[in-house]
Amino acid sequence: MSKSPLSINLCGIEFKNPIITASGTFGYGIEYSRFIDINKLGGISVKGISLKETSGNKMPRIMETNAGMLNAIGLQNVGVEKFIKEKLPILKKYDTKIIVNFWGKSVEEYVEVAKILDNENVDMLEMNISCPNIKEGGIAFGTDPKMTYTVVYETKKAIKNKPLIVKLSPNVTDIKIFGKMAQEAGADAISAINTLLGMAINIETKKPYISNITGGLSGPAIKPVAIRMVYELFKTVDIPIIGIGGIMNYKDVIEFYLAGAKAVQIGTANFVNPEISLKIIDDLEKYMADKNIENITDFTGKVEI
Amino acid sequence: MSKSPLSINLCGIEFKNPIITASGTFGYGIEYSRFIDINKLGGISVKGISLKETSGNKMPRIMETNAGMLNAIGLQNVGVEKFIKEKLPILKKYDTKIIVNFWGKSVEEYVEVAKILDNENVDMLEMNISCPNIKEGGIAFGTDPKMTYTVVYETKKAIKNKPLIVKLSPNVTDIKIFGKMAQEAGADAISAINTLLGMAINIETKKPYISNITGGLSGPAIKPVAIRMVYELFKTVDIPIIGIGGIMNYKDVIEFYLAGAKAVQIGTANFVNPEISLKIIDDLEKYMADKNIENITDFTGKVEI
Amino acid sequence: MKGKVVSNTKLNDKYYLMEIECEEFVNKAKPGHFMMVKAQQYDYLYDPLLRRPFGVCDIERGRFKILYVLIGKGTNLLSQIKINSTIEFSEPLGNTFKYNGGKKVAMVGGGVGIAPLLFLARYLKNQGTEIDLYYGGKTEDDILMIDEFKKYCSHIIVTTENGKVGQKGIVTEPLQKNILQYDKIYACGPKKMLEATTKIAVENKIPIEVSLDERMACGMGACLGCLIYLKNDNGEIEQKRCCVEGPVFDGSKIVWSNQ
Amino acid sequence: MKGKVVSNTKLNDKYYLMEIECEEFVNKAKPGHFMMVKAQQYDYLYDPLLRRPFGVCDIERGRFKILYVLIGKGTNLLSQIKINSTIEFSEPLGNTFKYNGGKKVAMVGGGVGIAPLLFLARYLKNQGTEIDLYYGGKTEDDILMIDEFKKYCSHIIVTTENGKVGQKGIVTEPLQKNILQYDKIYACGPKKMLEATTKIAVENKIPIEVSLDERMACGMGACLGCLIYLKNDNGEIEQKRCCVEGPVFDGSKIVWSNQ
Ligand SMILES: Cc1cc2nc3c(=O)[nH]c(=O)nc-3n(C[C@H](O)[C@H](O)[C@H](O)COP(=O)(O)OP(=O)(O)OC[C@H]3O[C@@H](n4cnc5c(N)ncnc54)[C@H](O)[C@@H]3O)c2cc1C
Ligand SMILES: Cc1cc2nc3c(=O)[nH]c(=O)nc-3n(C[C@H](O)[C@H](O)[C@H](O)COP(=O)(O)OP(=O)(O)OC[C@H]3O[C@@H](n4cnc5c(N)ncnc54)[C@H](O)[C@@H]3O)c2cc1C
Ligand SMILES: Cc1cc2nc3c(=O)[nH]c(=O)nc-3n(C[C@H](O)[C@H](O)[C@H](O)COP(=O)(O)O)c2cc1C
Ligand SMILES: Cc1cc2nc3c(=O)[nH]c(=O)nc-3n(C[C@H](O)[C@H](O)[C@H](O)COP(=O)(O)O)c2cc1C
Ligand code: FES
Ligand code: FES
Repeated sequence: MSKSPLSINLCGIEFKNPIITASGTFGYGIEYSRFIDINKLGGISVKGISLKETSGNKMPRIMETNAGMLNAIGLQNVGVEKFIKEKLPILKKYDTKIIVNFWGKSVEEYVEVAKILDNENVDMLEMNISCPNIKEGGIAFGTDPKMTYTVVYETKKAIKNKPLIVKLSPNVTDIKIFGKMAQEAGADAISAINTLLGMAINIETKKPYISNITGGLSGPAIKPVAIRMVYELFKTVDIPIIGIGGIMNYKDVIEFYLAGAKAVQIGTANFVNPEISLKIIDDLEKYMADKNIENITDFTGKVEI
Repeated sequence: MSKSPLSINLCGIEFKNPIITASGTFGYGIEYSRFIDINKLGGISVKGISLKETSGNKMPRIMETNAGMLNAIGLQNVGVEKFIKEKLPILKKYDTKIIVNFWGKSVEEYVEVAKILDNENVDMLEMNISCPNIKEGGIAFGTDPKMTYTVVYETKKAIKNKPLIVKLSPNVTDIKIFGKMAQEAGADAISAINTLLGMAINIETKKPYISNITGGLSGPAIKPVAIRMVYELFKTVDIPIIGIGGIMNYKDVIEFYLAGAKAVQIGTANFVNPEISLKIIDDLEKYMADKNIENITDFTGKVEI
Repeated sequence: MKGKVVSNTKLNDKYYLMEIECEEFVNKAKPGHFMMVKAQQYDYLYDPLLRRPFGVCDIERGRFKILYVLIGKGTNLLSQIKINSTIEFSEPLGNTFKYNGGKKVAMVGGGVGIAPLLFLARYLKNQGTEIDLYYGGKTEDDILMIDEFKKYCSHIIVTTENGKVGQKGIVTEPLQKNILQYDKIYACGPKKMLEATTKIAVENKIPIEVSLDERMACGMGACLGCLIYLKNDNGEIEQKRCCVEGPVFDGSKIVWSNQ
Repeated sequence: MKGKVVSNTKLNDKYYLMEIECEEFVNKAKPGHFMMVKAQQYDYLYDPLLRRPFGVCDIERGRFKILYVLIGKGTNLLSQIKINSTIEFSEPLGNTFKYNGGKKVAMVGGGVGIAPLLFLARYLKNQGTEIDLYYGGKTEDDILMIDEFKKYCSHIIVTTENGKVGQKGIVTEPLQKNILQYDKIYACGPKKMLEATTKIAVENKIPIEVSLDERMACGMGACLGCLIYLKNDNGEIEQKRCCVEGPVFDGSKIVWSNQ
């Protein structure tokens, strides 16, 4: 058994382990390099990139809630050009897979960003159709099945080289429909979930804690919703699912696998402890060895009903 | 100023305070009478009643999650007849408002239960179109705008005496649509939110912690989602909104008021501390006095954007 | 209710014994009762959220004891509580073991299920009942408080699966042999053990009461989260709340397949 | 990083001073640095979830100090931490105050904003700089560690809004009078005070550095939750991360209306 129990193949890309840092919680990867050994990570999904540099929402943008947090960063990013010129070269020095999370305000913008990235030295593209924190685009694409189909279809058609992950919004009545749409439109994988739309009000100032009024809820609080959605998606689609939402430790990872995940992303947990993703990898290795499991994907979808 | 700052009028019914225990978390009121003084409560929303006695889902039915819990009780109840004969007479001895939460598997069942209760000595009816834990009815009515309209319309038409509260599901893409439908169909008030659909898996047994597979997520974890939805509803409807979701203390109550609530319900918190609703009432009284507020409804919808 | 933690002793890697001072609680507690304990010590923190149910292990001089085994968040947090802290808990909840005047009874305990039997033993001994204790564990770590039980029990038969203390095997084996000596059986422990014990009792027409565990949210009958299925005299299955109609049930009525 | 809590002293109803032993941290810390502290002591509990930012108040003999004021969950939980506990925190983060060789400087602190100035004072004094401290508070409770500052400062001018200690009023009033004596101003405190102090400094063409607070999730530049708006030399507004490019900024560049 020379292959590591944690190594996975996601849409043809070999990951040394299934632990990917979630978009928006790990910057461009570079920010954490002073604190942890990036080379140990399975992959990094970078902060959502758009065609043009975007300054995001007004401050304040974050607030802690019970076992979770709200954010309304508003997809601030350096734009695809600067990303390729300034961030990617540094990122590529690390031995980890690079997933570029991206978004647009129109189908055309999604297509254009994807086309540019398709020819760059990155491993996968992750289409964010689910950000609750921008007015145009974002979540609108992710909460209307037809728009989901169109934007995924057009983007997939436009790219040749990279597998396309579609990141779904949990703020929908029936996530299964969106999973199906994404698959039919050509998505190579699904990642789920993005944040739940939430709000918190400061009773002293009477103002929302987040200037954008509402923000995206993440962290352990939302894990049950995420597990349910990954489970529903696994029963619906054939393409691989990347589980996201409130993962804090290796047990949570296994829970996502049982629900149907083939890989996972760690988000808010990185803020709580920058070393958490590495710890999860170590703990999973031990768990696989203890339980004598050949590969972690043996758990995928193996919840017993 | 002889009127208490906490007294409210909800659809013509005078509540001595706006603290109502939420359906399913306070039994038929009687269960807690050994432990706390029921007479101090503004109101009690009883466990969801249906036409016939219902035995609910298989065990296990509950599990704790991070700052929340999942439940899939499956609306177990004694049926409307037994409720009226056995439970209501005891309940009516207390000086508190009785809200009867009810549900059906078809429009006809909703109508029939409502008609029966309309002639009983209860104060308000609360229609649960949002329970995620039963196969037929329940959430199906609450996640399809047309069905929401129909079931509310038919029920409202059939009753003459009691105000009708419609309890909305948070498991929808756009809660505003459902608020509008309920209002147009004749609802006198809205209560929001019911539980979020969630799931948790035991990684040792590989089985879901809840035999029903999925369950409803409640508790502090969901408060930001609830606040957001109450805020959205307040901007959309003119009828009063009863805020529910993760309230643990008087500050949470004020937060719901600022978002748009005219009354609130306390759910999971009753499990954490059976005296919590009384403590919240005391604390609110102090807060009103300290801040010299004439009536708590002065806060309704007063979030400053 | 509130009480002062007088001791919180690590017995071994799995078990702790906590002693809490609270006159009011002690005055109300009867063998079989449990209480809901707030593991989270700060009212402003919500993880863990719910209270945790524990049986009354014993009472003595204004204090009650909880014997607990480390499982997850709640019990781990309890194990961190410092002596002299104040802790919150409900009053004694649920029903109690019944004493029907039998002359000689067997108590069957498995693992942490031994907890409520100590209080029961003290009580039965006071009534002049003779008690034999059958006490099973996986390993020697599961065998606790033998000295306490010695005060009340005529015979103590210990079994462990690894055979390190007592007889090697499971506790129903010696019970089976002696069963006809007893007027009544009281049991608490893992479900499999309780089912097997009940089978022996029923086969020999000996009354049996068992104390059951279920996940609980409220502990006071409101949430309907803790059901136990009983077969009534007409053969119909009835739902009972473990927290109100239990935790002690007539073993012969329990529908084991549903538990 | 981890360290041992050597003391955690209640100074008054609002303020606590915690001393933590950690050679590694102390060796890296410079005046202006902050660190993210894990208030929740159990890895398996998620409320409070995020770490909390605090300035390095002082370092001495392998220990560093945090002066903190009780606000909410995190700080209340910190205040409960027992001596000799191990506590987790990040390494020293952010940028530092700059020392430009001035002969005489003013430090302006408000409330808990005094915290990072103590470390700075120690450092500047070592460089041979003369320091005047302007220290404002709402009440006498906000005036702390005067004895410590006395070691490094030539003059200490205290103001409180209620006038119970020092002069009655706000700290910018005495500063305004003496402003021309100083080569540089360092300030930390409530935003209104910082804005007013900056105005005085800029009007008198005196360089000013201020340390700012923003809510932080990561503290290491990844979440973009902690932005500060600066006006650059071309008059364009730039976004800077308080946790990486800050917390110390050239006061004259801060766009106060956006903070
Ligand atoms: C009537 C009654 C009496 C009990 N008496 C004792 C006793 O004397 N000593 C003792 O050690 N244990 C006893 N238990 C079991 C004890 O309640 C659980 O071990 C404890 O709740 C585990 O909590 P945790 O947070 O450590 O575990 P977690 O697994 O983190 O708990 C998660 C959730 O599951 C519930 N849960 C987990 N295990 C059990 C269980 N076995 N029974 C019921 N709920 C569970 C918890 O209450 C909580 O809601 C009793 C249970 C009941 C119902
Ligand atoms: C660089 C920096 C240095 C600081 N140095 C100190 C110091 O030396 N002493 C001190 O007492 N305080 C300091 N603060 C403020 C301190 O971080 C907050 O008081 C603390 O986070 C409050 O946490 P809480 O859980 O008690 O409050 P809660 O209100 O419960 O916190 C809720 C959330 O809001 C955030 N928050 C609340 N108040 C503030 C604030 N003023 N600034 C930033 N985030 C806040 C919390 O971090 C948390 O995420 C500093 C802040 C920053 C950014
Ligand atoms: C501060 C912050 C910024 C985020 N930015 C993005 C983003 O740019 N693109 C995206 O697809 N998701 C973004 N997310 C969502 C996360 O990638 C993840 O889906 C979500 O936080 C749930 O996972 P968690 O609970 O582990 O954090 C962001 C989340 C946070 C907390
Ligand atoms: C155990 C349990 C049972 C419930 N049963 C019902 C019910 O019968 N009818 C209903 O409308 N809501 C029911 N609910 C939902 C609550 O009334 C409430 O809407 C929800 O729990 C959110 O509030 P909370 O976070 O304060 O608990 C139930 C909730 C719980 C936890
Ligand atoms: S625990 Fe709630 S009814 Fe038994
Ligand atoms: S706190 Fe995350 S970028 Fe500054």
